[in-house]
Amino acid sequence: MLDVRVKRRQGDFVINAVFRSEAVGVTALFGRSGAGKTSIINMVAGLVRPDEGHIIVNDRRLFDSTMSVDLPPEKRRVGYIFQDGRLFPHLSVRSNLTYGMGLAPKAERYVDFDQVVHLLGIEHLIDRRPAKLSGGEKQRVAIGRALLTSPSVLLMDEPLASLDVARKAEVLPFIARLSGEFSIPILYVSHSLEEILNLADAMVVLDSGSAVAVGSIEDLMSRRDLQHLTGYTDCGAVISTVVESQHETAGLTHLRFPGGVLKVPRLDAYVGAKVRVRIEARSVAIALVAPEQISVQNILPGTVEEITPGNGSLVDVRLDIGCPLLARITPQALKTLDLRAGQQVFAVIKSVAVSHGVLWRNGPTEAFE
Amino acid sequence: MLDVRVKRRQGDFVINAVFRSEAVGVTALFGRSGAGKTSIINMVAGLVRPDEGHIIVNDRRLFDSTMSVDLPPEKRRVGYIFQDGRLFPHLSVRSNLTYGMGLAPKAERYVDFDQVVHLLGIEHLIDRRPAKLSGGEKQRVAIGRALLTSPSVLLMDEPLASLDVARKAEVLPFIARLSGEFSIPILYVSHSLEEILNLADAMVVLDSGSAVAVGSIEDLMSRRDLQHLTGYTDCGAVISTVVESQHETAGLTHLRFPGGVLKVPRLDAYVGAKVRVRIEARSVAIALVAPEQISVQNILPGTVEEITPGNGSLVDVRLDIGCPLLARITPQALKTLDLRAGQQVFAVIKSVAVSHGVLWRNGPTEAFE
Amino acid sequence: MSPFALTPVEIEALRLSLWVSGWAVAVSLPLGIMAAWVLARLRFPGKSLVDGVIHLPLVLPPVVLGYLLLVLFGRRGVIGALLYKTLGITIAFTWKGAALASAVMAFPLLVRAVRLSLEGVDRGLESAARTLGAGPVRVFFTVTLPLVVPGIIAGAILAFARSLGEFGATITFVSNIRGETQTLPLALYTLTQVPGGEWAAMRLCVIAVVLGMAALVASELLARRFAARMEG
Amino acid sequence: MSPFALTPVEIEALRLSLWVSGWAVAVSLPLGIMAAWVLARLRFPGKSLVDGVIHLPLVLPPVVLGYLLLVLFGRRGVIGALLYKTLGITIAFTWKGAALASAVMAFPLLVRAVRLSLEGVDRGLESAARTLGAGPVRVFFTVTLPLVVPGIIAGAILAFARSLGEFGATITFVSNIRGETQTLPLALYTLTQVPGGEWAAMRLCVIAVVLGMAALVASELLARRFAARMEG
Amino acid sequence: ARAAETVTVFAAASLTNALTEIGKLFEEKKMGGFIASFLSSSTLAKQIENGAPANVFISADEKWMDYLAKEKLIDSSTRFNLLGNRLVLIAPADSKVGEVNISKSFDLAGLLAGGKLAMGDPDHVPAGIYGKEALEKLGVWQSIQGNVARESDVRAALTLVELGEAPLGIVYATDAAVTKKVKVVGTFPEQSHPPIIYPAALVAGNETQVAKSFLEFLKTPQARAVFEKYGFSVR
Ligand SMILES: Nc1ncnc2c1ncn2[C@@H]1O[C@H](COP(=O)(O)OP(=O)(O)OP(=O)(O)O)[C@@H](O)[C@H]1O
Ligand SMILES: Nc1ncnc2c1ncn2[C@@H]1O[C@H](COP(=O)(O)OP(=O)(O)OP(=O)(O)O)[C@@H](O)[C@H]1O
Ligand SMILES: [Mg+2]
Ligand SMILES: [Mg+2]
Repeated sequence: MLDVRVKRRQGDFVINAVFRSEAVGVTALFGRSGAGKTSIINMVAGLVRPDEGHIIVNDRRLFDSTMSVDLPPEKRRVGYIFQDGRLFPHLSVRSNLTYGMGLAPKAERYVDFDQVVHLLGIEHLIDRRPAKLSGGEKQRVAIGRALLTSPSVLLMDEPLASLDVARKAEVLPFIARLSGEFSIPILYVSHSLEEILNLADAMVVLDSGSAVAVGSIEDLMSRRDLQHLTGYTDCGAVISTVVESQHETAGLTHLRFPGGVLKVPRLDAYVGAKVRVRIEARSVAIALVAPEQISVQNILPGTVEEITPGNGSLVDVRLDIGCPLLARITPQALKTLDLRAGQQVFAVIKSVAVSHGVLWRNGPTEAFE
Repeated sequence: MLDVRVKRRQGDFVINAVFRSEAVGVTALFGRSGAGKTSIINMVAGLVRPDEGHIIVNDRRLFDSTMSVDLPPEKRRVGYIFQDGRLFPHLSVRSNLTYGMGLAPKAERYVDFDQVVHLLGIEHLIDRRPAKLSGGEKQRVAIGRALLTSPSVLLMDEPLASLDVARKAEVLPFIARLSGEFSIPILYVSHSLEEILNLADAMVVLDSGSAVAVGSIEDLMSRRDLQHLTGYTDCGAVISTVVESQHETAGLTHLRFPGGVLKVPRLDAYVGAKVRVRIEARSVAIALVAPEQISVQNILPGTVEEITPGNGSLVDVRLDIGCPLLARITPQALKTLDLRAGQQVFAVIKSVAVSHGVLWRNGPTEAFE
Repeated sequence: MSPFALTPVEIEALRLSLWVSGWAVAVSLPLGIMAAWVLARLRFPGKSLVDGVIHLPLVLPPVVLGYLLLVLFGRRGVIGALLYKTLGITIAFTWKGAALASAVMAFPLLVRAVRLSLEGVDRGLESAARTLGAGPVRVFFTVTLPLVVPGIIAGAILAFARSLGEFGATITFVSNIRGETQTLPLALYTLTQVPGGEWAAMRLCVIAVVLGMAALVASELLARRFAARMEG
Repeated sequence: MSPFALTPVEIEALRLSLWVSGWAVAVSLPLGIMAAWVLARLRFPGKSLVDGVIHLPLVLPPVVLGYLLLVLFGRRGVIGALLYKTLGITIAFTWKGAALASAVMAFPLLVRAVRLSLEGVDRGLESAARTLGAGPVRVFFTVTLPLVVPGIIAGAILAFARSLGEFGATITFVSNIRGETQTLPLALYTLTQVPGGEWAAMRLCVIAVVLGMAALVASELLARRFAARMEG
Repeated sequence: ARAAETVTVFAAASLTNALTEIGKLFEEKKMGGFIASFLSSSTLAKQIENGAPANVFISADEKWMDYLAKEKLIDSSTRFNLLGNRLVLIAPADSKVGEVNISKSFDLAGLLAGGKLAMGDPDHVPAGIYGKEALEKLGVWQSIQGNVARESDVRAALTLVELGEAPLGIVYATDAAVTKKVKVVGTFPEQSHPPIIYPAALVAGNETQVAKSFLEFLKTPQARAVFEKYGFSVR
C-alpha cells in the first residue's frame, strides 16, 4: 500500500502530487520526460525532502511533515534502482551486490544471492569492476544490488531500458513474483507500455508535477483523455480473466471472462489462476456475420456501444461483449458495414494476438525456479 | 555506406566483427547486453583503437591498420550519442548544444539550431545546467548536441531509451529524414524492435563480439535461427511497397506490392513514395473462404508454402501472396482448417494492424517542417 | 670506511627525520580528513574562520609559528603546563614537539588535498549507499573514504615531504638538540653555518633528496595501484 | 597618528609581499597546470624523476633551496650569468628573485592540487568533445580546464599563501633589503632581531594573517561561485 | 642598478637597530643613500660570495670575515675591528636566581636545576661557540652539556629565557640590555673566551666612494655614540 501526498518546489518546477495505491503490487509512475517521476521516487527514498506532505508505505510512515516524521534513507528499507546506475566504482561487482545485503535484518532477508546472480546473468562478471562493464551489464548489477537488500518497497526508475528483450523477459516475471509473494509494493517508472502492462496493477499518471490520474491499469489504459499524456496511440481493452481449462493438443488455454471464453495460446498457468489480458483495439476486427473456415479462434458476439473518431483518420468502436472491448477500424470499413450504436456484431480476435498482454505475474512460472 | 572489419581484444573479451552495409540509411546494431555494440561504435568514433582492421564510412577511410590510417575523432565528423549522456556539466544547455556546431565547416552544416531545439522540446531548458535536468531531458540535449555538428555519420547508442513515446514518435522520423535527405549513414543500437523496424534498412546481429548475421531487415527479421539472439519471439514479414493512391474519405492509403494492393490507414506520403510495412505473423489470419461483412480490409489470396512449428505451442505458416507472408496460428486452427502445403487460402490482414510497421522515413512528413 | 657509508650523525638525523615525519603524518591524517570533511560538507557560521586557522601555518613564516607553539606548548605555556601537570608530558624540546611543529605546518596541505578530492566525490553514490541501508558513518567509511584515496595519498605525501623539509618552526619550537630534535634539515643547517661544512652538508642534502624521492615514488605506486583497482 | 594606521615600513613590506606573491602565482600557474597535465596524463620514462624534481622544494629545507637558487641564479651562477649577459636581467637580490624563490617553493603545492583535480576529470567528457569536432588543444581549454577550476583555485590559494609566508629561501637567495626584497616575513624577522621589536612584529604578524585570510576568503567565494554554476 | 651614491651594507642581524640609526644620520648628512640587509653573518658571507651587490660587510665574528678574506672577496686593506661585545648569563626577570659569581667550576648545573640552558648552537652560532668555550675553560661544560637548548641564533636563546622556558641563558650583553623580561645575573670574565669582535670591511670590487665614506663615518664619534647607546663596546 502506498499513500503519497507531497509538495515541493525545485527551481521553477513545482511538484504537488497526491496519490494512493491500495494495490499490493506494482504501481506504475507514468508521465512524459520531466514530469517529476524521479523527483517523487527520490522523496519516497528519502533522498529529497518534500516541503510538506506525507509518505506512507505499507502502514509505515516514512515521512510526515505534520508529525515531524522523516526517516533517514537507510531506515526506509527501499530498494532503489536508479535511473543513472550509481554502482560503486571502487568495489567489485560482488561487493556491489552484497553491499546492502548484510545490512538488512537477517530475519527479513528473502532474496537469495545465487538466484539473483543467475537470473541476471552476471555470474561471469562477479569479480570485475563496474568501470569495464557494458551499459546493460551495469544496469543488471544495479538491479541485483537493490534486490539483494530484501527491501520492503522497491523503487525502479526505468530499470529495464538498457536490457535486451530476452533478459527483460526473464527479469520481469521475477520482479513480479517478488512483489506478489512478499507483498512488496513497487513503484515503477517506465516508458514501455509493454512492461507496464506486464507488471503493473495500478498506475499514476503525472503531468508537470501533479498526479492527474490514478487508478487501475484496466481503467486508465482505455481512457482516451489520457492518451496525450501517455503518448500511446494504441488503445485497447484490458480484461481480467480466470484460467478455465488447458487444451494441450490444440495449443490453447481457455480463459473465462464476463462475456464467455477467450481462447489464447497455451499459458503455463494452473486452472483457476487469474490472468489479465490486453486486447489492442487494432487487433480486433468487426464482422456482421461470423466468419467461417478461418484460423481465428475468438469470434464473440457483442453490441456496438459507441463510435468515436480515433487516432488519425481511424475510427474507434466500443463494443460490449460482456465487458467493454475496443476495436479500431478504417472509415472505409465503418461505411461498408454501416455500423450504428446498438447493432449486433461479432468481434473477431486472433487468439495469437492476445497473448501479448498476459500478466507475467500470474503467467509462465517456469522461470521462477 | 559502411564497411567495418575490426579485431580487438579487451580483457577476456574479443571483438572480431566484419560487416558491410551498402545501405545509405540506418544500420541497426543488434545483440544482447555485452555483445560488443558500444565497443564497435567506439571504434568507429575513434575513441577506441582496433588492434587491426579497417573502418570505411561513405568512402572515407577512417581507420586502416594496413595503411596506417587512423583519423583522430575530431576529424571523423561523427555525431555520437552516447549510452551514458556525457553532457558538459560546466556549460549551459545552450552551450552544450552549440559546442560542436561552430566546429563543423560552414558549407557542410545542414542542421538548424531552432528546429532541433523545437523538435526535442528543450526550449525551456536552454539556460539551465545539465545537473538539474531529468534523465530524459539530458538525453534530448545529448541528441541535439550530436545532431547540431551536422555529422557525416551518426552513431546512436540506445539514444531513445529514456524518451517517452510521444517524443520518440517525433524524434524518430526526424532522424530518419536526416539519414535519407543528407545520405548520412547511421549506426543505431537499440533493444527496441519497434525503433529498429521504423528506422533501419540493414541490420547487423552481434554475438560475443562477432557479427553473426548481416543483411536487410526484411531478411533477418524473418530468419527464425536468429530469434534466440534477437530475443524476439514475434516474427513477421517485411514487405516493400509503393504508394499507389490516397483515399481521403475512406481513410485509406493503397500500397502496391508484388502480390497486389495492401490497404492501410491513411499515410501522409505522396503517391509513388516507397513504404516498407511489417506485418506481424500474429496479426495474420488464414481463411479458406473469404470472410464477408467484416471490417478487415485486406483479404488476399495466396498459397500455403510451408508449415513449421513456431514459438511455444504455436504454428507458423508461410504463405505466398506474391511475396512471402508469415501467419502464426494455433494448432487448433491448423487442425480445423486442415492446412497443407500448396493449398489455396486467403490471408486476412486488418489494415489497422499493418500501420505499425510503416517506415518513418518515407512515412508521415508533417513533423518535418 | 667507504665514502658512501653514512656516518653515525647522519644515521641519527635520518632516523629522527623519518620518525618525526612519520608521526606527524600519522597523527594529522585522521584529523586532516575530519577537517576536510567538515569544510567540504558542512555549512556553519564561522566556517571561514576555521578554514583560516587551518591555513594559518601556510601564511605565517615558520619561525613565527614556532614561536607561537613555544608560547602555547612550552612548560609555562597554557597548554604545555596543563599537559605537564596532568599527563607529565613535555612537548617542547622533544621529538614530540618536532612532530607537532611538522604536523601543524603540513596540516593545511593535507586538508586541502583531501578536501579537493572530497568535493569531487559523486554525492549520488553516497545517496545510493544510504538507500542500501548504510548509515552516514558507514557510508563515510565504505564509500566516501575509499573514493578520496587519491586525495589522501596526495595529502599524505605532501605532508610527509613538507615534514621532512620542515625547519623554521622546528628549530624555534624545539631547538636543535642532536638525537632528540636535530632532524635532517636542522643538521644540514648547522653544517652550512660553519665555513668548510659544505661537503658534509651536501651529503645530508643528498640523503634528504633520496628520502623524499623514495617517499614520492612509493606514493605514486600506491596511487597507481588504486587507479588500476578502479578500472580493474 | 592612529595606532591602527600602517607605518610606511609596513606599507612597503605589505606592497612588496603582494607584488612578489602575485607574480609568483601568476608565473607558476600556467607552468604548474602544464606540469600537472603532463604528470596526470602522460606516461614516459623518467616521469618519476620529473615528479621528484617538482617536489624537491618541499623536501629540502628552504634555506638549502635558497642557497641552490643563489648558486644557480647569482651573478656568478650558471643561469644568472647567462641571463645577465644575454638579457641584462639580474634576479638575485631583486624582487624578481624573491618571486622566483616563492614560486619554486609553492610549485609542488600548485601542481599537486591541479593534478588531483585533473585525475578526477571524467575522460568520457573529453572523448565526447573530441567526437564533436574539437581537437586536443580545444578540448583542453574548453572542457578539461574548466572542469579543473576547483583544483586551480585550490592550487593558486595554496601557492599564494605559501608565497606570503615564504622566508627561508627568500632570505638566503635575495637577502633582506628593504623596499626591494624585504617582504612581510622578512620584515617580521628583522623586527624580532632587534630588542623591543615585539610590538611592531606583532602588528606585522596581524597584517600577514589578515592578508592570508582575505586571500583565502576570496578563493572560497570564487570556488563557491564555480560550484553554484555547475549546479545552476 | 642602485645609484652609485648609495651604500649597501650587509651587516650581522644584531646590529639592526644601531646601524639603521647610523644609516639615517648618514643620509641626513647628505653623504649618500643607505641600504642595509641584516642577516646572520654566515648567510651574508655566502651571498657576498655569490655576487651580492654589497659595498660593506660587517660580521658578528672574525671567522666569516676571514672566510671572505681568504677568497679575496673583501678588500682586506680596509678591514678593521669595529665593535666588541661581552657574554652574560641571564635569567627571567622574576627568577629567584640572584647574582652569580662566574668563576672556575661555578655551580651552573645546580642553578639550572634540571632546566635547560638556552644559548646559540655551539656548533655554529658565534654566541654559542664563545659560550661553550667559556664554559669549558671554567670547567662546567661537562656537567651541563646535555641540558643545552641549542638555538639557531642568539635571539632565540633570549626569547627562551624571556618566556621562562629556560631558567638561564647565555647571550650578548647588547641583547640582555634591551629587554626588561630578563635580568643579567653574571658577566663572563673577558679571558674566558676569545674576544668578541665585529670586523668591518669593504667588499672587493664594490669599493665605491660612498662606501668608503660610510666606513669612515662608522669611526666618527657620532656613530660611536649610537653603538654605545645599544650596549656595544667600541674598539
Ligand atoms: N574497457 C574494457 N575492458 C575489458 N572489457 C570490457 C571493457 N569495456 C567493455 N568490456 C566488455 O566487453 C564486452 C562488450 O561491451 P560493450 O560495452 O561493447 O557491450 P554492449 O554490446 O554495448 O552491451 P550493452 O547493450 O549492455 O551496452 C562486455 O562483456 C564488457 O564487459
Ligand atoms: N535539482 C533540481 N532543481 C531544479 N529543477 C530540477 C531539479 N531536478 C529536476 N528538476 C526539474 O524538475 C522536473 C522533474 O524532473 P524529474 O527528474 O523528476 O523528471 P522525470 O519525470 O524523472 O523525467 P525523465 O523521464 O526525463 O527522467 C524537470 O523539469 C527537471 O528539469
Ligand atoms: Mg527521471
Ligand atoms: Mg553498450
